Amino acid sequence: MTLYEHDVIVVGAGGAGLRAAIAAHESGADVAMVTKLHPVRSHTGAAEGGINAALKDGDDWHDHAYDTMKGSDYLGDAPAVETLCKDSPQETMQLEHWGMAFSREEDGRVSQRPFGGLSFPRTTYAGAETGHHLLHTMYEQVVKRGIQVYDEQYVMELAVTDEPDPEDRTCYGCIGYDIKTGELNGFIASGGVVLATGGPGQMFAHTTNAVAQTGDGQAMAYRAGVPLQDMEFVQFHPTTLPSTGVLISEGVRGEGGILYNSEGERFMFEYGYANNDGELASRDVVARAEVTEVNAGRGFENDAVHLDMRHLGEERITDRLENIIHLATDFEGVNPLEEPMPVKPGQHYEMGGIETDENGETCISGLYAAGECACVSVHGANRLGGNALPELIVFGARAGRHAAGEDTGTPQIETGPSARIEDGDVEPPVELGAVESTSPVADGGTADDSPRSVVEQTLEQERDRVDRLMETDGINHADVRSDLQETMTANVNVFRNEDGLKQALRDIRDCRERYQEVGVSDPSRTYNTDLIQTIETRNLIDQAEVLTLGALARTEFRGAHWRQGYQERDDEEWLKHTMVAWNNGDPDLYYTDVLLEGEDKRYEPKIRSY
Amino acid sequence: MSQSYDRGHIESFGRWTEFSAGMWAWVLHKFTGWVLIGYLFTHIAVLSTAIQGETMYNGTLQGLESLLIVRFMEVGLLAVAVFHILNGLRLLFVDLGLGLDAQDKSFYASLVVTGAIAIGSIPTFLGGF
Amino acid sequence: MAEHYSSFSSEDTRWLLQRVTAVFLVGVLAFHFMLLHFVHHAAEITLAGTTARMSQPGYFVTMVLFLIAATFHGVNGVYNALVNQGISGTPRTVIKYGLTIASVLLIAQGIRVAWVMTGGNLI
Amino acid sequence: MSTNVPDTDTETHADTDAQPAPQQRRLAKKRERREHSPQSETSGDTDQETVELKVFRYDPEVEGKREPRFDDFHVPFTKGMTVLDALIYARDTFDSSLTFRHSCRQAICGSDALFINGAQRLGCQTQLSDLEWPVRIEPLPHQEVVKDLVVDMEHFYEQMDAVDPFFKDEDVPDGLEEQRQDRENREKIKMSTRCIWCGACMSSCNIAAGGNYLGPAAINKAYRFVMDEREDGDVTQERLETIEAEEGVWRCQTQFSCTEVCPKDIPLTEHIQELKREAVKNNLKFW
Repeated sequence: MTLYEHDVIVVGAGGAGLRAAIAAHESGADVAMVTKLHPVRSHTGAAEGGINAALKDGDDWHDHAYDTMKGSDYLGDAPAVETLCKDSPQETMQLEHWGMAFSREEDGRVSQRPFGGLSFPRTTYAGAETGHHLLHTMYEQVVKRGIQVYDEQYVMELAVTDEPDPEDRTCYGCIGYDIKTGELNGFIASGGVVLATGGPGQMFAHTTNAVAQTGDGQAMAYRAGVPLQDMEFVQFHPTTLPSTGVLISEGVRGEGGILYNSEGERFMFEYGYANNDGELASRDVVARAEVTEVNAGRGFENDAVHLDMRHLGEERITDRLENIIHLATDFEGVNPLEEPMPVKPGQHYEMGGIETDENGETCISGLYAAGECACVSVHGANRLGGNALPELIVFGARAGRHAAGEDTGTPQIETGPSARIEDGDVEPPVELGAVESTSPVADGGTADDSPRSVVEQTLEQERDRVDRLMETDGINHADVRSDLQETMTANVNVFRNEDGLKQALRDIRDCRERYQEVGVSDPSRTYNTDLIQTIETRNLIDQAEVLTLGALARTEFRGAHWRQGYQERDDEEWLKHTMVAWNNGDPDLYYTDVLLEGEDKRYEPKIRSY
Repeated sequence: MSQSYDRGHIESFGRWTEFSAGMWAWVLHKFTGWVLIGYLFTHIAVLSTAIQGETMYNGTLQGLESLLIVRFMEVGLLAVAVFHILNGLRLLFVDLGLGLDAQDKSFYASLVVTGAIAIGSIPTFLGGF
Repeated sequence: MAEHYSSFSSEDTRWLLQRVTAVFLVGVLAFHFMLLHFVHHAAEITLAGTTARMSQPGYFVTMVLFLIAATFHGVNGVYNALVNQGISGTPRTVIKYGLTIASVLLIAQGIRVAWVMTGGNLI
Repeated sequence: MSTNVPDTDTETHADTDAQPAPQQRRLAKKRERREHSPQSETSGDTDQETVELKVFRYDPEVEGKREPRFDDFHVPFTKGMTVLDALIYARDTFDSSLTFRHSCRQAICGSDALFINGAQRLGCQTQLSDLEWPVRIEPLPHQEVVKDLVVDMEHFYEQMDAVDPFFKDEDVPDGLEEQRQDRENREKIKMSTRCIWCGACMSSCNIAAGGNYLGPAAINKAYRFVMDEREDGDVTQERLETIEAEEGVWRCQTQFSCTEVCPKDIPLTEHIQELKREAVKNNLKFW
């Protein structure tokens, strides 16, 4: 056991974490990054599309903000959206100044391309591997600055004081489990802890997300008392490979790829899902059409439909979609030049997350969140392509600076229980939250509020938890996790109805109860992935419950959230953010206002149609 | 090139059979190189008999040449030298950045040409015996 | 950050020389082989013939350069091979000087032999 | 289901007697499950093809795994299945202590470079149908094994750090002004920027093995910056000095093993050769 002390601790080393660490370092703080992977293994590297930034003549951040608000189906908060759009150009150029290999125009300036839902071609990109370049460029800057990185160190829990009201609590650090040695370490942060742990895609059986995407930060913040916001809004991507979930870019359909069902019909037209746009309709529309076809018995093996691009000709395919050939061959064993690719919708992005303000701060002082794990909120009910990467760098930087003690302005978004406008009104079919008071994860923390003792006591508690998991002669977490993933995929997918969501809550409860009996079979303290995954599974259960509860309550169709029997967006009743607080093991559903009032105008909800 | 970690018998399991063309080329180039430098020293030593006079020189050379084994070794030497030259040319092209995509093919070609020249030279070397 | 790697500036010179000598050797070695195995059969070589050839200044100079190039190429190659095997520290220094001395001796002896072979007839 | 080397079994039993650790009991149960799993009855099961994996096992901490060994796993084969999929199946179904790094499953995080049937490949990128069966899976050669298929990457990361792997130009324009870069120049560095730090190249190189040679990945990283026209001459000069130092480019023996195993098809040997020529050109100027 070792105690490490730094001004700012950044948990997670993807795009948001790296940016936060650099920003805090530039503000003069002593920063350390703690990550369960090595930074370059982070899933930011898999992002393909690009970075939306109003950089060029003729473009304006106001237009970017308008597009984003519209795309969010008016569930984005205007102050957050405007911050994103205003800061993005500077942050994007910062990446260029750090040497990022953007694609270029003839005149040597960075290229921008059009993207769905944008009124101007403002997506700055580096080939079809923008995320990879962004991740590596920022890691390079971390190396340059000599920022301390504790890699392969799994953060298990936050060290937070235990006042009754989360808004009075303070976060003093976190507990890391050194994966290589099995040692538990305490990290004391005098300035703040920035969570940048990414999304919880692994709660679904079929996802484009990495195996490491278990939303650990969200679950930890949730149990420490920070509400999770708008978790029911999950983006499903319509074209992922069935056996692995690897993403087949929208570019295939953009170039003219066609979707067929097992009867050889071009169903996007023949069944009237999208008679104007066909395959190029928005992601949620295509995803729902595919599932409808499969459910009607017109699908292929593995619930897939076929995406055919052979008619484009080998020359054009190799020229513009070369990486698709590699992806389909390597990950599906299908040569797309010879046969159609099987595809199906897969979980892609979690719009919701840890409730924060524009500075990335949560209602617990000293606790920040940025990136996919956070919900500022800029994506609302649906994220536009190219808006995820700017979120990482804009809010990563702001959170880092604020945690390092810089003044980044007074936030307009209110966080924590005091932002509550109304209570949730939904009857879950089973009890939610902690199974028993002595659950392996205690929430809150400890009364003695010296940072060191808060961290030390949390460390003790986590040591007990590890010991218990190691000693329990129980079931394998993988069984629990796969049941959770199956029920989420079956019931909380692109189509949602009341019965299914209730069934999912029952199944989640069942998982929770069975989780009480999990044990780690691998007796080794060296690189025990069994243990890490067992802890991750607990995190997934907590988040799946929040997501499903929010989805059950929201009886409308907004953005990515589709509900049977409620086929309209209902601004009268539902123009509000879903919040779920852990509430010491007894989850509490409530709602907060959506801020539509921008700097100099109000974003009036309009029909979202493209 | 020492192993930093001993994986016991498992470490050496099948490694050599998994060498690729470029690695074999490297191994053979080193090997032929060692042979040639060895020959260079021997060669100068043999020629040094010239210092002791004509009889000694001619006697040594003809004495050696009358041994069948030496004639065969000469064929071997030719093969070794030809391979070293051909692969050396291949490496020079690689250094110039030419034909990198065909580096394995050029290695196989070196082997084939070496074999052909060596076989073709047998009559000359063994002739007049 | 590369401070722990000691700079060894002769390395690129040696690398280049190894290539230059290689090109030279390819030509001369082919000539040598053709002349002494195919034109004149090795078994028929006598000191008289050798002396006749060696007495031509062009041939003499070529053979001396041939010797120097071959020695450098070979000995440098051996040294590189040993370095790549991971030899370092004292053994490496010993080998370096050992090989240098061997080269010098070889070249000296070679030139001496070549001189004798001219039989004093070098024009 | 064939099982571990027999003596391991007896060892485990002896262990259980001496100290009835729950883990040991669970491991034993798992082994039993493995024996009785339907997959083991390959002969009776005609429509389900199974692939046999021979997986390297080692754990310095666990009795019976201290001596490296190979374990066999029989995994039901499905179309499109990759080596990583099979490993995950084996871990989740038969033995949860089977340890390997993996994350993105799409060849971008570089976690799962393994030694598969005698070649360095990414587990996620390798189709079982392209391999000879049984499939032998080992940790990357020439690196210390931490446990099972996990190797210590420290040395690799150190080598990467040794080339100053970051953009060094301090003279950047202000604000929203970008540094111009020709399309051609961007194209020139494109392949070199694709490196995912998987370490396959380093493991395949017998010069890098055990020594201090910078290795293909680090030199490629240097190439990425040397060739980038946005960095100015002084910086390029410094970089060339680093890569032509003793453990730099001159150690490359052009064996092409790195180029052959690179999962991102980076022409590593070509890049190293180009840097050699750059270095020579650079020094010729001062002659």
